[in-house]
Amino acid sequence: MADVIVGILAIAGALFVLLAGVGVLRFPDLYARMHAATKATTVGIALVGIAGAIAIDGGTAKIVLAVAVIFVTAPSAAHFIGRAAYRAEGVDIRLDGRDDLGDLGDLLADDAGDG
Amino acid sequence: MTRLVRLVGLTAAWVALWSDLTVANLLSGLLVAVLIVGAFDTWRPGHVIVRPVAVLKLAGYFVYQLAVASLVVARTVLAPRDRIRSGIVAVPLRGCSDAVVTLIADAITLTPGTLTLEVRRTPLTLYVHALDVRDPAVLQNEIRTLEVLAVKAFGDDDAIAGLAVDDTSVWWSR
Amino acid sequence: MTVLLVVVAGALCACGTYLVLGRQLSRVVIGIGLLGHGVNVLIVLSGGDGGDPAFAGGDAERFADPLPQAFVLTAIVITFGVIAFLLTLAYRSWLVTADDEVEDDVEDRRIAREAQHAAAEAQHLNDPETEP
Amino acid sequence: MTALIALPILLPLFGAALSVGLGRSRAAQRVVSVVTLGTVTATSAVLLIRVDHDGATAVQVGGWQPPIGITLVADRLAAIMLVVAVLMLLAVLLFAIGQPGAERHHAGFHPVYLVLAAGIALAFLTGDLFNLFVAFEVTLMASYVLITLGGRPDQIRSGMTYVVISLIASTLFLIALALVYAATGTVNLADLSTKVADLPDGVRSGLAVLLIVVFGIKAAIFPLFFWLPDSYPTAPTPVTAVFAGLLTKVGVYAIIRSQTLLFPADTQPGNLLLIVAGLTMVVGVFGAITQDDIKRILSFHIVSQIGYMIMGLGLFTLAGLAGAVLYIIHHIVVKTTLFLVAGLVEERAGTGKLAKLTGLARLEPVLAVLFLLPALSLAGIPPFSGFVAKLALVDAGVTAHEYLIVAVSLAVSLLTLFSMTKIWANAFWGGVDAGRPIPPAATLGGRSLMVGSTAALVALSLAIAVSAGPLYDLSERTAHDLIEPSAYIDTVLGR
Amino acid sequence: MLFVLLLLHAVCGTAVLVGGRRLGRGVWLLGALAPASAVVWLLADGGRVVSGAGVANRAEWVPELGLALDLRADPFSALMIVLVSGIGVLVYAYAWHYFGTSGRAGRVAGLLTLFAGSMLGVVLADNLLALYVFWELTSITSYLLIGVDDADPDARAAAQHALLVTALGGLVMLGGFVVLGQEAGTYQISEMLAAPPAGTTTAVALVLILVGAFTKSAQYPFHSWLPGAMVAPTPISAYLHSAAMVKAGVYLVARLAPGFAAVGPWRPLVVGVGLVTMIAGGLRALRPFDLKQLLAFGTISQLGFMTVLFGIGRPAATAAGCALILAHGLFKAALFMVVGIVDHEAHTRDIRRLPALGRGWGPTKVVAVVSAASMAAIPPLAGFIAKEQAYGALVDGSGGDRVALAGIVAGSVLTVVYSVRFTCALIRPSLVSDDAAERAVADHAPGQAFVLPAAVLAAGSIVLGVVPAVWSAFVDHAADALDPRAHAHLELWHGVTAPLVLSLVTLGTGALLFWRRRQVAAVQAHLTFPVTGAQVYEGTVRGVLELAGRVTSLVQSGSLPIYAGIILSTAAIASVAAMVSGAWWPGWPDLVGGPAHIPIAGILLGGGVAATVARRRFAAALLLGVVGYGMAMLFVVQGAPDLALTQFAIETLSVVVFLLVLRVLPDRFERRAPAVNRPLRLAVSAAVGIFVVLMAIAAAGSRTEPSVSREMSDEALPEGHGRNVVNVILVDIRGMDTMGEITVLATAGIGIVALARAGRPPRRVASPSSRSDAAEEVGSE
Amino acid sequence: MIRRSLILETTVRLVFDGALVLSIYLLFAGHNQPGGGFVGGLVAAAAIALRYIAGGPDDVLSMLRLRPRGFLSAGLALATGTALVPLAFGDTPLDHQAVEWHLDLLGTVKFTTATVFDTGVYLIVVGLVLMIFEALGEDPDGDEVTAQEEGP
Amino acid sequence: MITVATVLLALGGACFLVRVIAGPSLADRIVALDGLVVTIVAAIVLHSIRRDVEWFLDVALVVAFIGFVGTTAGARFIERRGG
Ligand code: NA
Ligand code: NA
Repeated sequence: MADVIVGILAIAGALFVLLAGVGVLRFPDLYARMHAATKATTVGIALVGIAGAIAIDGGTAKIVLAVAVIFVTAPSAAHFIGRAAYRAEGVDIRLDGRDDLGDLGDLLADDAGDG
Repeated sequence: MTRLVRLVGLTAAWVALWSDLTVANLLSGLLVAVLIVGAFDTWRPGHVIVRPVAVLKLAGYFVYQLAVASLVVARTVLAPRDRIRSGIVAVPLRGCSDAVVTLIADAITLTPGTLTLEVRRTPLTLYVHALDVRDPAVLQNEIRTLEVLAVKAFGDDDAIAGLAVDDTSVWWSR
Repeated sequence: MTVLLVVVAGALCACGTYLVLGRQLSRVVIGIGLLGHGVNVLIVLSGGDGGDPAFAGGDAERFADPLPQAFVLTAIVITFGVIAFLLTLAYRSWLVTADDEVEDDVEDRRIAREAQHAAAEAQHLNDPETEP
Repeated sequence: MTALIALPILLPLFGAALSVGLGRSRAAQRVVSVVTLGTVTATSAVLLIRVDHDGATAVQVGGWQPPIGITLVADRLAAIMLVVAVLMLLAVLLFAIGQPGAERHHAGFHPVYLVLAAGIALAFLTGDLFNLFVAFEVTLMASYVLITLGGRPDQIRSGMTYVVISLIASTLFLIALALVYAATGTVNLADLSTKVADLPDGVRSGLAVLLIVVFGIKAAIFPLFFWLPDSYPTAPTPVTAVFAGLLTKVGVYAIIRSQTLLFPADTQPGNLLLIVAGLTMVVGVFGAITQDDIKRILSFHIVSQIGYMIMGLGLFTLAGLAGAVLYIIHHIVVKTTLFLVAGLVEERAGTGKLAKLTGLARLEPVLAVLFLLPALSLAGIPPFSGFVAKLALVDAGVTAHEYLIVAVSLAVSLLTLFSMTKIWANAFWGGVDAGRPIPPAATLGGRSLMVGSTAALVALSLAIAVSAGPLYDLSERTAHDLIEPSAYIDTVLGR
Repeated sequence: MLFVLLLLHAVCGTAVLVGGRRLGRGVWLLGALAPASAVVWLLADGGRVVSGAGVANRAEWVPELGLALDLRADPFSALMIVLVSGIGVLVYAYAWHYFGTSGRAGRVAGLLTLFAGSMLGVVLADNLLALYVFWELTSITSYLLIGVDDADPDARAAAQHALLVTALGGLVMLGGFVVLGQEAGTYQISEMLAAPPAGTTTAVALVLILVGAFTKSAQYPFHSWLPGAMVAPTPISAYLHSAAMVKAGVYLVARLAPGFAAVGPWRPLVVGVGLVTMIAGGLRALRPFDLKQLLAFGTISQLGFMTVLFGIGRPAATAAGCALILAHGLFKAALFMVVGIVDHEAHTRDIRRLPALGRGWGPTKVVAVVSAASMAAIPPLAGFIAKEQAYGALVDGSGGDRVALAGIVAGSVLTVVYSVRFTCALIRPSLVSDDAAERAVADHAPGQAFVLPAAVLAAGSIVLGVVPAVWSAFVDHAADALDPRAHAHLELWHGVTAPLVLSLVTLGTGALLFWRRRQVAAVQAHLTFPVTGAQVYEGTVRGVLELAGRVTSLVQSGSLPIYAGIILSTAAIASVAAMVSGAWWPGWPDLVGGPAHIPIAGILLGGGVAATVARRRFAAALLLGVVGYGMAMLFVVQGAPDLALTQFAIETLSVVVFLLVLRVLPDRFERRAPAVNRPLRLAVSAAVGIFVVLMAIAAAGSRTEPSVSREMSDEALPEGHGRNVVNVILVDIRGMDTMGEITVLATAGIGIVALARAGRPPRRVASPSSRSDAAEEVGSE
Repeated sequence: MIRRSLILETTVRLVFDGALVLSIYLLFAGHNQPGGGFVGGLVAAAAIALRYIAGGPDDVLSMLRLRPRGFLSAGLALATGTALVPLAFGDTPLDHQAVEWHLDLLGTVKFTTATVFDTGVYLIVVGLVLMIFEALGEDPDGDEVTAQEEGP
Repeated sequence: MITVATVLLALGGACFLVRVIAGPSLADRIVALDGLVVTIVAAIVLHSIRRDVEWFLDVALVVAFIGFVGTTAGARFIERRGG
């Protein structure tokens, strides 16, 4: 029984990773790819992690830690890439709606570092 | 409080890494934690206060959002359609610590269709990329909900008090 | 050792060689990196086919050979140090010459040019024997 | 004995650790370096005496029995190389301290120099093929740092050449290691000695040639040496001197060790080595006589003379190997000395270009003597050490009826003399150029130390000539060990 | 004692060199001390030597190589010592005046003494290798002496010319010595001559040795350095290039001939070369207007004469050679001294510009006439005695000897001609010079003391000629020492014999030729050989330099990619070629190890190829990182968690370091002309790939024994106290590797800081929270 | 000039502490489990790299009590010291000793000198990476420092 | 079932790999590499499940952390130097 649960979770997780991969491959611009990559992989690793935590004796804690690390870091990383790409030249970014950040101009430069 | 949270967290991580809850591991973990906290006392993201019940609420909301996000992504990947209007929206927050802002921003990134691109400190504003910006109010509500849950879970008293202030007009007027 | 992995090792070495034969140091560094990877595949393969991680208490019969692993570890770390140094060299080269190209040796080129002309003339070797 | 073998490696490393920490105080760094290398010199000398008397000794590092653990082995060859090397390192260190240059301006000089010493010592003493690779890497990394110390554009350029070529050599070494381990399952040299013999002969020759190439790059043999004259001359003088004297000889040592121990006479490609030796001599000396810069001339001579050492190995007779060993001893000292002299010339005249030098013999008679003696020795002129070493090789060649290589070695000897007289006639002879500014006195502060250490090396090379008899006997005993490696193998494997 | 003499030369010479200017004229006293001591020793102890008992000293140097400093003084050595040390002392006396307080006096005196010591060594050595040692020392000291006026480019070139030619010969000779020594089983000359080897190898060795002798004694075709060496100050020429050094080759021929003259090529070679030299040198001596050049060619000619006498290996000829070598030393040194005096006082030695030598030149002229007459073998002078002996030795010989005799007579005729020419140049220069211009009168004459040494030599020529008994026994013993069959009985008057007739014919023909000198010159103009020795030398040097230049520019391209390509293809091709020359192919291994290998291979190949073709630096770095991740995954499936951990961490850090550097470099790889063209690059790459694959399969397929690491797995816990075998290997079993590895890292750290920050101020941290030490410089100041 | 990010810096500070715990764990666990001084040091180095990426070189150098060179010196001294000490007792170099204590409360505590050696490795890896940042971390245009000086 | 999951994961990894190689912008490559890192973590967990060993979980943990370092470094670079 446990094997089956582990298998289903693993397949589901792997499926999400595959989805993310397909998204990254198919989506037309960077931000769209990021939407796919960040969310689906995080979910995918969570599911695989649960599977692993069940299946591997004595491995639960480490898997939890690993998944936690991804949960903490993945969105920050996505934010950081997105922000950098926004400024960088040569990145295909399609903003057909509004762009409040662009309206802001260089104002941010002054206090963005004010962490 | 912040320091205690750090110590406990690091000790817990140590014990988890050894995957063996023994006195020796606890003591050595505490030692390591004390050393690290003492050696690198450069924590700047502000006070961290943990309110367990509120944390659980936040977690529940977040997991729900994540699940939705996954389905949304799955749908978009499998049946791509032209996105109507994607764009970047400024979302003002009320005052809270760096840690909580980060939490909110990260959560936004993991929820459907949104991605935090930038934070402005004064006035505290998140710039969020959304796949669909036709109705910013929906976005605002989601983020407002998230903000409230997060501040209640980890914010200090001042931040919670600040939630009462409604300064919607500041950003919505645009 | 399997054909697939040996070919992978060979291919990585070939790719690395191709880059090493270039002129730009940053490319040469990539080449050195690829060569390093190819060689590491080779070393791992030199221990035979894989197996269980070698931890005392396990079935030693099924262990992957731990010695090549130690070799590879040493090789990886050394390669890291060297690559870091090489990159610094490229960095310095950029600072002082605004290029990371490995130029030809100036003196060699000069000697080669001179060899075109009469080499002996520069040597003051005229015999002082005077003809009456 | 254990300590005697371990200290030459560990003490410099420990000194390097201290030296890194003392980065702010050059005086303290100097004390550490001199004391360390002085101690190592003493222990190495004792080691040589004892090894010569009692035979090879092995230390099993960490107490692990071979072939599991790494074995350090001091046999005659290793001990000789070690003693000569640390003597050079010590002398050049003193020179460097006297010279206003790399040593004074870089906190990294002393630790890296000590690391170089440790690497060289490890290369000589290790009895393990993979550990030899590590020793090479230690030596190389230190040499990368030393050759680029200062970061001038020409140093960067030559540094790139040196580093990249060395990396290719390291890569090939690793490939060879992988192949050796794949074929035998061991990297202990003594253990390999017995296991390599059981390999199919094709595989064995392939490995033999590959190892010759790997070490040959380092040793700078034909056609693998072209990088050397492009890279050595730009480094600071003490660095070039040590490189010239020692680094190529580490490669030669490795070739001798691997060929005698792993691929003995019946499989070693003797004729190939003799051809390589001849080409190395000739092409190297041809390069030398076309150059116009003292250090470049000397750099090409390094190459040319590696050919003599390879010749001794290629003959693969007792006399040939003995000649090679004696030649190595002589060459290390003389070559190091000549580069120090070249440094003194540059120091004095501000250039090493022959076209711009003149009349140094009158300006600096001491310098002239310091050049002339080792230069004649380099050319194999009697009664200097180079003559005895050359004679030993010629004698061995004639005995082996390899007349062609003997003829080549004698002809190259003449061209070497030609090259030395070119330096002498252009730089030391000639009218004194009154227009040249005399270097300010401040830079001559440590001059006596520089000249003194150079003179000490000249004296050492004369001492080698005087005691050539006992040294040749020692070389012959060493050669005997190499031809009959069973004692080495038994010592390592504890049989 | 012999060692003491040699040592004394070394000490005195060195002392003079070191003392230099501070000693003033004392340099000549101190310098002469050594050769004078040799003379004194010979006088005091010489009886023993001359009587044939001999004095031998031996010192081992490298016994295993047969290299011993064996010295042995026999009567022939004694004769040579007379030349080397005796004339040496006179040369010092002469040089005292010649150089005065010149700045180079110290150098010349010191080097002369060192030379005298080396030359003494040559004639005393009883070991071929020891002889070679001293032989080369004379070459080196000669080099330094010829170049003593080093500001003069001609002097430098002449010095190098002399050195290269004699060193060439010396090296060839060394080869011959070694071969001969191995044939004979000894390098000891006396022992070898007692039982000389024969055969083809010996013949080859002898030819090699003779090349050395010919170069040293300026025999054709190696003679051209000697006229060039005349740029040296005259005392040096008088000593090295007439009395002493050039006799070294003759000496060697004399020593070896008794034992080896019968061996194959010896006699034709030596006699042929000697005759050619004698006649050609004599002819050349008829032409120069420079008196020193005249004497130089005369010397060459006389050296040829001596070579013939000693080399022909007839006892009587040997004895004649002994007489001639001494007589020649006397007259030739005197003649050189005379030229030096003329040059010194009249500031020219060109016949066409010589002033008339009037008042005060009498003694000089007498010396010149006597010595030249001795040279021309006019009775009753020493030269005549020697030549009579020579004619007498060959006149009864076989066909070959007759040819030699004819040649000698012809050469002697020429000797007469140039002797007369020389004499006339000093007494009636207009006779031998075309110009009719009025000659100035020399404004000052040499002092008595300046002429004295030459006068002593001239007196010697007279005394030995008039009273042959003075040296008859001496020469007899010397000849006997060379060849027990050889005996000399020197007499002024033998009666009317064939030799006397020949002597008269010689003198008469010589006088005739001098009388018809213009016709002779006209004939000679048509006889000139198309190339001179100097041109041969120059051409050889130029050719070698040109060849060297070509080879060097071919191999030394200066281009790193080419060097790398050569090295890599050598490694690949040579190893594989060596491998396939024997048994090697073990058969194909399995195709794939497991399903997990396929995606990993995909990552490695895809990433690798993509990194290779990437046009942007950052992309290439990132793709290299991808390959690294693939490697780590390979380590995971192969069962190497430690490796995987390290690989992941290192690969990421590598990418970070790449990024730090790439931010200053351009985004894209510029397209530039490659040093190695693309097909060649691909070929080398393919060769390396194939080499790796073939050798790996062969190596792995030939494994028969299990790896040593099995024991490591068993011992890790009990002995290494750890479960993680890899870690136990790293920190314990192979801790030495790890030690080296961290040393590499530490060194890299130091180097990176030193390199990146060279020439820049130390890093400072602006943040107020920083401590002072954090701001301190790290790798460079 | 570095454009700092509040979100990134906060995450980095959170992760940084954890990464240090992880690195020390890897160092000490390495003898019996995957890990060891190298990996431990590399993880610590990566944590430092993270701080550098988020906060620039000064953030890194200002948080350290020891100069980068100090890490190298200490690491090399520890490692070579471990190799040298056995010589004093007549053992071969690098002959590691293990001691075990049986304590009531803590159970069995095992310590081997191999850990000291591994600590040396750890320190050197950290030191190397710090030196890399010191050497290459500074913006070549030099305006990073300026930006910091004007900052808080 | 684990095999099926592994195959799916491999396919996902292949997608990321293609994007890393194809780009076109550096930002795209970094995003894809980030995805590849997560894929690798998942793959290691699946491998551990299949072999039923815990030794590789440390690897997974380290990769999870270290991937973050690489991604942020890349992002910092493109911010300065363009995508
Ligand atoms: Na200095
Ligand atoms: Na010059």
